[in-house]
Amino acid sequence: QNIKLAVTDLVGLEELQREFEPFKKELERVTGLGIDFLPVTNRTAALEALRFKKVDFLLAGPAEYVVMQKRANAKVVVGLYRPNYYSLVVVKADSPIFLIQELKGQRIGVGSVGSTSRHLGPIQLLASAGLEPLKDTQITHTNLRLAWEGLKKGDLQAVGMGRSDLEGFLAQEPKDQQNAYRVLARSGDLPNDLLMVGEHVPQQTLEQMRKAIVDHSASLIASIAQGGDYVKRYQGMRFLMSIADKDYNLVRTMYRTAGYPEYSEFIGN
Amino acid sequence: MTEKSPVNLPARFERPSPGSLLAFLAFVALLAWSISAAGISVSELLTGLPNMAKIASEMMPPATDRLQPMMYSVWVTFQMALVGTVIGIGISLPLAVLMSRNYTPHQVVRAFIRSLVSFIRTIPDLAWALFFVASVGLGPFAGTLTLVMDTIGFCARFFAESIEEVEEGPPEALAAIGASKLSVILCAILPMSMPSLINTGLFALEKAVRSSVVLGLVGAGGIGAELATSMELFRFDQAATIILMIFLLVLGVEKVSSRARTSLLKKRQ
Amino acid sequence: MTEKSPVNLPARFERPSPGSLLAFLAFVALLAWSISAAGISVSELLTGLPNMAKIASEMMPPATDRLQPMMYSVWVTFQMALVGTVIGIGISLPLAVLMSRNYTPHQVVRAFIRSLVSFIRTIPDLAWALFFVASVGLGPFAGTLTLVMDTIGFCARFFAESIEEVEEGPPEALAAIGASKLSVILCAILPMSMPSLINTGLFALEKAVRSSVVLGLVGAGGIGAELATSMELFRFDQAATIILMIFLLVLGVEKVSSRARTSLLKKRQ
Amino acid sequence: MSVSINHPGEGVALRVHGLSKCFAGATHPVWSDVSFDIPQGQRVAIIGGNGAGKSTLLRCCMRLIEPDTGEVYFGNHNISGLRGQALSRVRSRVGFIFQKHNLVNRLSVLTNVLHGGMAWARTPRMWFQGIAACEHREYALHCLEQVKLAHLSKQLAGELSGGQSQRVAIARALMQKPDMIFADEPVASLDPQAGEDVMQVFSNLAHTQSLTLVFVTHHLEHAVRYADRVLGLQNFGLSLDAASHSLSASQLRGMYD
Amino acid sequence: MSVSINHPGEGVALRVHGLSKCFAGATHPVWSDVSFDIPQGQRVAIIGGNGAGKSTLLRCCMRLIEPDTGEVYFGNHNISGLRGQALSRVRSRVGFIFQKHNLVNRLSVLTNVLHGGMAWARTPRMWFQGIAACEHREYALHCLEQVKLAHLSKQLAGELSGGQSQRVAIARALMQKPDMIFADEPVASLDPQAGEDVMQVFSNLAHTQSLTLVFVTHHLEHAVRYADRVLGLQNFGLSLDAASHSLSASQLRGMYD
Ligand SMILES: Nc1ncnc2c1ncn2[C@@H]1O[C@H](COP(=O)(O)OP(=O)(O)OP(=O)(O)O)[C@@H](O)[C@H]1O
Ligand SMILES: Nc1ncnc2c1ncn2[C@@H]1O[C@H](COP(=O)(O)OP(=O)(O)OP(=O)(O)O)[C@@H](O)[C@H]1O
Ligand SMILES: [Mg+2]
Ligand SMILES: [Mg+2]
Repeated sequence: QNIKLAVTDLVGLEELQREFEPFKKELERVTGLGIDFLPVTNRTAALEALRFKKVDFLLAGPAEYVVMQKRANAKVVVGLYRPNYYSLVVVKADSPIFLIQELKGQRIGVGSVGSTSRHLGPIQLLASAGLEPLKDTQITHTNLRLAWEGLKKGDLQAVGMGRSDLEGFLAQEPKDQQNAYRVLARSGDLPNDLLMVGEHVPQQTLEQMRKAIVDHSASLIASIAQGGDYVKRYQGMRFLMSIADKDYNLVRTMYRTAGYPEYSEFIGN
Repeated sequence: MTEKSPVNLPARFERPSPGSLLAFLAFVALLAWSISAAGISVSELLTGLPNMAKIASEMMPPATDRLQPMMYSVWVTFQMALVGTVIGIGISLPLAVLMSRNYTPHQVVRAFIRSLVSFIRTIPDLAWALFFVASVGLGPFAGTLTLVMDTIGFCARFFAESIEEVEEGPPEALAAIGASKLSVILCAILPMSMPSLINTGLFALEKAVRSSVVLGLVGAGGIGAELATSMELFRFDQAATIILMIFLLVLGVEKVSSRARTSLLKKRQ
Repeated sequence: MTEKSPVNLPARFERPSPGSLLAFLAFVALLAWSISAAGISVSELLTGLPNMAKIASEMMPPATDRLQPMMYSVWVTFQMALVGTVIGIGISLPLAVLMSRNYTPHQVVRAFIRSLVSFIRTIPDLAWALFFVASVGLGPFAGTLTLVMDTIGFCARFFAESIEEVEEGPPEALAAIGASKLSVILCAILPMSMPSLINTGLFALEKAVRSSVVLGLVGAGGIGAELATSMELFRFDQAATIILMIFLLVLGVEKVSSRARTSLLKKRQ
Repeated sequence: MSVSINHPGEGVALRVHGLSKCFAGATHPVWSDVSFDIPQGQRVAIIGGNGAGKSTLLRCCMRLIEPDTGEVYFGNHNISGLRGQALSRVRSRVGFIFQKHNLVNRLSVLTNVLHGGMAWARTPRMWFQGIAACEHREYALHCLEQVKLAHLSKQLAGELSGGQSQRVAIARALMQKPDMIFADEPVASLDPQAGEDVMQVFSNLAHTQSLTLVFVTHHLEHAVRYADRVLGLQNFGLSLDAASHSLSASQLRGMYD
Repeated sequence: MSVSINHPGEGVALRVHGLSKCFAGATHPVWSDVSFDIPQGQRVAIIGGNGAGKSTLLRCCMRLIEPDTGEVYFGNHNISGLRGQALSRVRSRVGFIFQKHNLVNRLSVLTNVLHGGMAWARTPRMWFQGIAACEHREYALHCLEQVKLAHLSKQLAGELSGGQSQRVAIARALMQKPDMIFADEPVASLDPQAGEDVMQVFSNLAHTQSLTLVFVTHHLEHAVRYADRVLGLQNFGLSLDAASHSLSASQLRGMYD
């Protein structure tokens, strides 16, 4: 009997969506379980699958975890920490805006709704600077690449994104343009990605999985990084054992700030 | 004419050429292989029906809390879809003539335009959106242009098909009169293929409304973005409302246009 | 027959009824309003062309680093698309007959099936994916089912249109013979609308290949997920490769099928 | 009017009573209040100017077009009240040869003829000659032979000449083994010899199998020679109903002035 | 063969030389090596059995179907070598009445007739009667009057009876003000009176305007009465070419045995 492991919406881990074979092999080897590895490009589908017990494990981001807690009782197996996982608000270098408060009344591009580093993080940055993002600014949800073009053309005054996104954009700009953008604000590191397990999975399987990951974390991470060019992205990654639900209260706060209070109830309150 | 020799019954089937027999067998084998690869299981589908019902029940009753903004979005979407479709149809008609088997000025032109239209279709919406955002910036114009491309990819091909399927007698008669190609197209091909052209055009309009997600991507608002957000946040009741609204819009357009069509087609020139 | 009275020229145009005149004016007004709302500006488009070229240059040369896995994905996608389309067409044909103006058993049946098919079309892919994920889990089967629904929404409608457009003489002749409706459909309608049916079916196959993003939604892999990921990683050179591959596949299918079609249509029964 | 009054007696193959038809949007009716009885085995020619409504009359009798008023009886069956299977059964007894032939162009000649067999064998094997029973295929070929077209049985119907496709339409009607034939200008596109042959075939069937024949024609000689009775349509109604032996072709020419 | 040899002399309206045609997949040619000259103003009847290739011959002359070999001259123009505008110009001088009429069903009768005017006025105003010049509309109506159909000018062509649509096709050809008319069984669906009228109109044009008339017919009386010369197609070739005064209808019947 194979276990089903789905992966979704890991910003910065997109490679894993298509080059998962080494990781899957490694995970099978260390856990001794057969694994059906299912990369899913949409988190809604992945979460519904977990809720309807069609998937056993789900590797997802913090925003997914919060939603999943609300919709079904998923447990955490391990967390996945990546250094330099934070949100930015970027403006053009020649922009007159130097304080985040100056974004009041401006048009700001962010990623699709519910993305931790591209939507929730940047919104929270605005909020912590004292703005009311939904009232004081015009938030435009879009594909970030489009937002980037919009920033260049001046349609948008600022764009919220993750750290790795900015690196990706800059790498594609011509040399003389790479210093044409300025980080207006950056957040602290965001909560961790994590591996969730559906409530229907026997405790024993869960333990088996958790133990295997703990014991072989180095080789598993190495296997993710086997994508050649992308090795660098995954440097410094590690698995974390002690994940508490309250670590994600930050994300719940972000949901509230972003205007989705339904996902902001703190567990245990 | 009047061969009196006893005539035999024709063969029941013409013996297929070895080539076509081989091609046929290859197709059947491919299909069988594909079906087995698709993991089709009717029993699984049947046992899963209750889950489907559960999701459907989550859509009931459709949410009414955001009715007004949604209605506005639908309206905006319809307007942009209308413009995109009208422009797209205008461009498609000459392309269709150029790429139709019987009215192309030259086979090379035909092959080129056909491939071009196929190519336009193959390029995904997001890529078109990117092109247009880079050139005209975020906003309704970029969205409309994307819809125009969508419409061309679809309409040019189906218009060409309609043109090819017109019964050849009447156009032949006009050619025998010495009418120019343009006259033949306008006086015979166009009236004769009119019902089919109108149907295709209406479908294109419907398609544009449905694919309005791209309008959201380029920051032009529209109902597609609303729908995507509802789904992302598991507000299936809101999603249901939006789907119903689009459905009603589509039905309404069909009603109005089927009336317009009957009165238009009856018109005696 | 032989009225010798001097006959006058008919009016150039029939006076339109006040209702239809009003409807026409309303349409023109709506269109004008929509066009102004769409913010169309040709000059902007022209000045933006260099930017477009720049984006296009980002796609050149297409990346070859992932050629092999991409080719595999294309193949898998094609297989699933084929299965989905074949099943979808099989279901569409009877639906099309039931919803066609002239062969429906009853106007109520027609209205119902028509609405049903419109509704199937209106429900977005993601919603179908959710339904099927909930019932059959993540994987190719859910993806295939989604493609089946897509195909039904498209084919049933266009098949019905083809059926309605068949010249009425030959079916009338079979009806006069006393043939059953089924016989009329199979012996007259089907052969006469065959070219159009084949064209629609091929387009549905192409559409399924192109819309293979949904396969990614449900974790069935395929080229759509590759494309989405490439875009997500802002690797437009990879995206270009994928688009080209899909394009070649589509061209190939068209070539093969246009051959098959000519030989099929010539066949003498 | 009660059915018992209109109900035709023994031996009446077709009764038309008070039939009227006006196309939507037309100022005049095509014709109105047309009534006649045709005994079994009679050969009737319908004549009239272009647009007098001959084709419309035949169609209305079969309810391929709905007449506005009036009733049509085939034997004892009032066709106006019938639907579905029952309507099909009545229609299947009547071979209808259309003015525009109405063949299925993309199928072979033999298949087109075979379709006539659906009148008496409701089997899917009548759909295509490739799957039909041997005796049915042979009978279809026999019908083709009667119109001298057996050598073209493999050709596509869409690739025939005008006269050839009319002959196929005739063969299809023969294939029905009908009790009655409605023929709308059946020899208009035929060469003179073929025209005579076809009219002869019809007449023979009328004599030997007491087939009832109703044919529209513009050949007045044919009307006089091959019909027992001539009906004339003119001025929006039935203006002539006479035995053909009382008429001559030149007399009939008066109809058209 | 060099062009100078085939080039027709003064007064030859149509020269057909060595024409052959075999349809793809057919075992026999339709006909081969057909040659004849038609002087201007001559009225020529083409007769032959169904499938003898009469319609195909007319089509090949106009290059609506490409013949396999041979040449066709209209006056001095070798139509085989022409393309585009030049081909159109030659075709525009010939009115072609098709066996299947080939009207545009969804347009009105008057518009269909008006289309014939594209032969001499290449203006977009010929496309629809609603936008045509007044004198052109009046001329179209005049052509309709010649076939006694002026009262139906508003009707849709698709709603005509068989004979009516044939008349519209004839009116369309008249609208062309042609030098030559190719008529493929122009009176097959017409009632006797209308048939005579139409043949009379053609004959008058031949006399008064020295119109060259080539018509296919199965009415042997017409062939004898309205033609100066009769061509017969049989056995895959031209088997008869004689002046009509030397022939009688009953003699011609021999062609079909
Ligand atoms: N669908 C239609 N809509 C309106 N009018 C029609 C329609 N069909 C036929 N008509 C008209 O009805 C009249 C009778 O047509 P019908 O075809 O019955 O004539 P017909 O006697 O068969 O003539 P013909 O000898 O030319 O075949 C004609 O004037 C024709 O224009
Ligand atoms: N498209 C085609 N493909 C193959 N054969 C054809 C095609 N068109 C016509 N034919 C054949 O060519 C022959 C001549 O046809 P054509 O239409 O010229 O005859 P016709 O002399 O006009 O006969 P009719 O008097 O019946 O009109 C016929 O045997 C016909 O079957
Ligand atoms: Mg008629
Ligand atoms: Mg012919």
